[in-house]
Amino acid sequence: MAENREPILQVKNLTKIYRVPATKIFEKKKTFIALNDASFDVHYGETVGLIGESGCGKSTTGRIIVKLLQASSGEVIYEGKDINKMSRKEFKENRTDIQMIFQDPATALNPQFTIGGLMREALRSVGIKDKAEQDKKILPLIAHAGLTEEYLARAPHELSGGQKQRICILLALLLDPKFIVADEVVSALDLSVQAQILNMIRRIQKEMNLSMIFISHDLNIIHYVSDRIIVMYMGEIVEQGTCEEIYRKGLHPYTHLLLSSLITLNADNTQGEAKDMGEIIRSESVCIFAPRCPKATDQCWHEKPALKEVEPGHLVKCHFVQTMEEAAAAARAQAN
Amino acid sequence: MAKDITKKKPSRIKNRTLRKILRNRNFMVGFCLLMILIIMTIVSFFWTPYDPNALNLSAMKHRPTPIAQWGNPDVEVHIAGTDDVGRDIFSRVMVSGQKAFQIGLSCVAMAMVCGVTLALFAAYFGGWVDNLIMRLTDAFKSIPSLMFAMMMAAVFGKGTKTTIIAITMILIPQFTRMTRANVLKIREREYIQWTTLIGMNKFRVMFLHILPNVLSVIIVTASLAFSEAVLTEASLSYLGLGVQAPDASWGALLNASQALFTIYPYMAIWPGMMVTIAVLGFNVMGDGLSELLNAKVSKEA
Amino acid sequence: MLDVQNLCVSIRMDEIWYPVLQNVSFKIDGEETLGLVGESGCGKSMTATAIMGLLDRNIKIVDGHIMFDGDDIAGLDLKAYQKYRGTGIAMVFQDSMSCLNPLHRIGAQLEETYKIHFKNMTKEEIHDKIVYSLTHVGFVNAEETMRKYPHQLSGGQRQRVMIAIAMSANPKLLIADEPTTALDVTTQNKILTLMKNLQKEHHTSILMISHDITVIGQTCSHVGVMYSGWLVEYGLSGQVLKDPKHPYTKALIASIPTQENKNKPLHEIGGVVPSLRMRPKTGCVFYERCEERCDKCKGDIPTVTLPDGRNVRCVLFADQGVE
Amino acid sequence: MVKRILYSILTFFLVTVLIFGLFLLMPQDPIKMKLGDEADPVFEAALRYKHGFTVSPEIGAAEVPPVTRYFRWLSGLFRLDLGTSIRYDKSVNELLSTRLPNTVGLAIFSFIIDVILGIALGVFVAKVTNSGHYTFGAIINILTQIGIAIPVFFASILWILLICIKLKWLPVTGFKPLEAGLGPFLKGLILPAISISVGGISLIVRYVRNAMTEELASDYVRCARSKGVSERRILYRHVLRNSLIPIVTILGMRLASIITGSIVIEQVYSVPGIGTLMISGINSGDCILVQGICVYIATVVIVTYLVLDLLYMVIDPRIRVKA
Repeated sequence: MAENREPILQVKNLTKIYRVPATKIFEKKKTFIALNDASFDVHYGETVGLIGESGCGKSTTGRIIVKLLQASSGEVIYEGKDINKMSRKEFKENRTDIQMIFQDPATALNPQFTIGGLMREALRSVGIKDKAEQDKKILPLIAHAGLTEEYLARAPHELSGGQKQRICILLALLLDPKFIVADEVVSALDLSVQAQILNMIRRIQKEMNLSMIFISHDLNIIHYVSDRIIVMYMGEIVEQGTCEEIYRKGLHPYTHLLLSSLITLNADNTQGEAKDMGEIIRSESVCIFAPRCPKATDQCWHEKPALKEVEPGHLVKCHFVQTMEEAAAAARAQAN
Repeated sequence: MAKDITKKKPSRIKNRTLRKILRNRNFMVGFCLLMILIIMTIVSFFWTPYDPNALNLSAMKHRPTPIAQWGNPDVEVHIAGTDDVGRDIFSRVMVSGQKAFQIGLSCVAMAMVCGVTLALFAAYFGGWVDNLIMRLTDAFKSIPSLMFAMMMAAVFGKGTKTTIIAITMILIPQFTRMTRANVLKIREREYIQWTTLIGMNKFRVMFLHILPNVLSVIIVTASLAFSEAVLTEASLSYLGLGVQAPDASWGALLNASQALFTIYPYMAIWPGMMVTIAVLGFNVMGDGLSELLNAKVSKEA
Repeated sequence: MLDVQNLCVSIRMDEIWYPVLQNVSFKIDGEETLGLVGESGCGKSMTATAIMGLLDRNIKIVDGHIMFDGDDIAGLDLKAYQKYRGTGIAMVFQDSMSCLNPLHRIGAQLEETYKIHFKNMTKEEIHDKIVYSLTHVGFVNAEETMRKYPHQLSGGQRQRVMIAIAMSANPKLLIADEPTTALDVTTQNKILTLMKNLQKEHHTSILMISHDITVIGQTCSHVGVMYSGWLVEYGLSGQVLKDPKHPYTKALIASIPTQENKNKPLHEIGGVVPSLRMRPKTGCVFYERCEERCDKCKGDIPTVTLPDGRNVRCVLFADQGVE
Repeated sequence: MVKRILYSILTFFLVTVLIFGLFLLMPQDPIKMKLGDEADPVFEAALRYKHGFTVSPEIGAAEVPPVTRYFRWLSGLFRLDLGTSIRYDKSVNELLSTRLPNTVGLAIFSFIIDVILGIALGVFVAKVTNSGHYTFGAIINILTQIGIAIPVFFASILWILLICIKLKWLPVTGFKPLEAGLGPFLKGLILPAISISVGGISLIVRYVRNAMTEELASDYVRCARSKGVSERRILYRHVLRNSLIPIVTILGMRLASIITGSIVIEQVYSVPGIGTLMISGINSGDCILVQGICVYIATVVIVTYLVLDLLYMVIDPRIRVKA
């Protein structure tokens, strides 16, 4: 991986807060923090996996990056420029650089159009209005994906789920994006089709040198596609590192919990001991995972841990880990 | 047991859409009822048994001629009898169809255009435009439609024109509510979010990508609106506030029979039946359409 | 205890009957857990609803028997079925949100089962029972939970309530239709463990239905693999999942992404699942997508019992069967 | 909740603006319409002043600007003063008070018939269709469709022909005011009430049936069946309560149509109610009277919708939380 180059995308202190209507008559308006102070980088040609349970803010992150949602605060910096501060013209030029693939192919294709029609619509919106020119873009792509031209004349409802998802991927690729957000792209598909889609995504990513954020709740799939993994819990990033680091050397208790729930065919897993989900406490002075954490101590209830860099690129938000400096200091102390 | 249910003879009609339409009982019943009225109305433009407006003092209050006598050349045949000034009721009922369809069509067409445009405006701009439009439709909803039509009659005078304007105004909020609700629903779909991703022109999105998806709802609403238009027109004319004499309309005919129907029931029955058939036809066809197009339209929404 | 024999079910669409289940046979006894696995539309849920007698009106059992404790319950009407439901067979559904009555409190919904099945219980007894069973499925504060409405609970909690309801009348067979699909991974494990524990305690048989082959592998003693309405492979889960015989099972297991095959392309199964209308009427339903197909696949496909006791429906094993 | 009430108030204001604004567009002069062209100018000027059109009772006095008139009218509304009718030269309140009992009596009477017969029949129909009698359902379907389609005035004509002319059970013009005693009053309202109720009953039967059939197909009913709950219990304990929301909605909507229905029906049976008053107001161009009646009725409707929304909260715990 190109380590010395600037990251293609930098996410800095991203926060998203929703207002929740009050439940009682004279109650103060409540807020719901979907995403709290998330920061990470994505490098060129890299796949970053976002993993977490439902409601952890992984989809919100994806949607903010493609600008389907507006962040409450924080920056998304694409190729050195904040996408929220770009001029209208600049934004228009870069709009198609970041594309998204949605979860459910059944609702991601407009039923009123044929596949070809949708592709032409996409090209039209970036200014390619000539039919022959459109064909020049569409036909090679279709052939490349191993589909025939006759697909272009079909309506979405005539296709199976897997075929639809392939079309969705092609639609995203049609505009030559550099960055793709894939939001649970296989979770609505059957197992036998899932493999087709995963292979396809990996292939095109390699061939076109795309950068990607891959969002999923499935540990196996995330492991399979990602170079780096970000573990999220209740809107916060709790651990981030390479695949190897997370799966073999994961440090955060939540990562442990997730990994212990991983079921594989061959290994009979042992139960992770986690307390029942207590009330979620969002406070500047409490660790977000404390209510469920088996290791929670007084410190966790009174001080919010910061993201600590354990190894270069491996960050953990927990009181029980040491940063590199601390570890080095400790080592030195021991040596002395 | 296995044999008899799985071996049902498949239908001869190959086209699946057509077969689906023909199999839909609601749609077909409604369609047939309306066809009767439509044919009757079209014929009335060229031919009616008698001149619907000609007074015939020698044939006042004739009861309907029995069917057995219909072929008899010596008898002046009045299928539905004559009214108190000798006009042939059946001819008048036929001609009334013109009024009903004229009012229905123009009202529904105008209301559809205005209502859908308003809804798109509301959904497109959002914010206070949306709020204002929706509050206004709410306000309209709290004035019963017939009462509103009566108010219009009080202000602008009675007659066909006022009736058309009044009914149109009644129908507009219905189209607006129905369309807006569905546009908002469709807008959340991922294929519309996709258009944002590729930076598509917003007007194009609205008209080419969203509107076709709410069309089925609009069609069903139109069918139900038609029935309401016919009903309101009839009620208004019945109260003497709608179509005015000498024009014939089913409601007006009923109004004219008001004093006499206890003695000459046929004067009321024919026009009343026609209104019922028209309303029934549009309602039932609307139900059928909503089944066929898979569009749920509730009257209260 | 449950013995499904040659179950055939058809569905009516546009006045034509299409077979959805064909010759499905399996048995569950004692404390066994049978897992039915397959892709959407393969008929696994249909099997469950058929056993439960909850088929919609446009779906009919056309052939076969469902023997439960010696009685054939296939095609009984609603009234006659009531004898078996709750006490004999109970069911846990996938979507716990829509399966609990949104307007009734949790307590009332649990109470209902006791009222129906234990007519001579007093109010206090029922109350104690409910508290016991809620505590048993992991609620710390059962009294408070009873007063809540379904929408006030989380997905995992609702699923536990569903399990408590299903287990309240001590059924002999528990059917679980995708019980963990809607849940998070960390909750999923808890529910599966809970079911295992309850099974041991109450000596219940479980029929588990899932699209997730790993869940089945984790929880079930027997596995049935379904494809397009047929049971293509059926046997002990250790055997079937570790050493699959049918080409479909093989391909399915090979296509799971695991940590071992990270950098290799996954095994793909080409083509698509045939829709109900498109299913081949004769021969093997998997023919179009099969990598080991041959001409014989278009003829009659035998279901053979292999020496290790599993059943496979494939011509490749036609001559390896034992009686 | 608070928001909902504020919305209602806002709607009320919009309605008043709408109604008042509409009458500003009136081309004719209501005073001229009453007095004719050759009226005494002094008297005419006095009348104009009395009804608030001009600033002083002199001839040729300046007109009060519409906005001021609107606010005067509005403040009058809050003092429950609807102004003075031009035609009758009485306060609108007084006119209404003599007519109101008739219309309200009629409305309540037919509403009660609607609710009782509609819901009872609807539940019955749902129950019978649920047990598989489809022909019965189809017949009800046809009957109710016809019932909805028949205009109230035509329905009343048919009732008169049947009950008064054919069977001679009741006199044609049988209306008696309330002063004649409750018995004769109600007897006189029987025919008008059942005429209005034909459509209402049909509508409610359809809604109740549809709502209940929809609920019967829902997952929690399936789940209840799997618990072993009897069909009877499912119908009354689960389905009926859960389908109350659409039923309550339709009942509220009925109130609005009963009001319009009674406007028409009073004409048929010559009942001296609000409807007849309004028509005479329209015919004489009495804008103050018509405005008053319209605001009055609109307020009733707005309050009804508000009450409906509050009722939802009582029925559905989910809304209780949200609102």
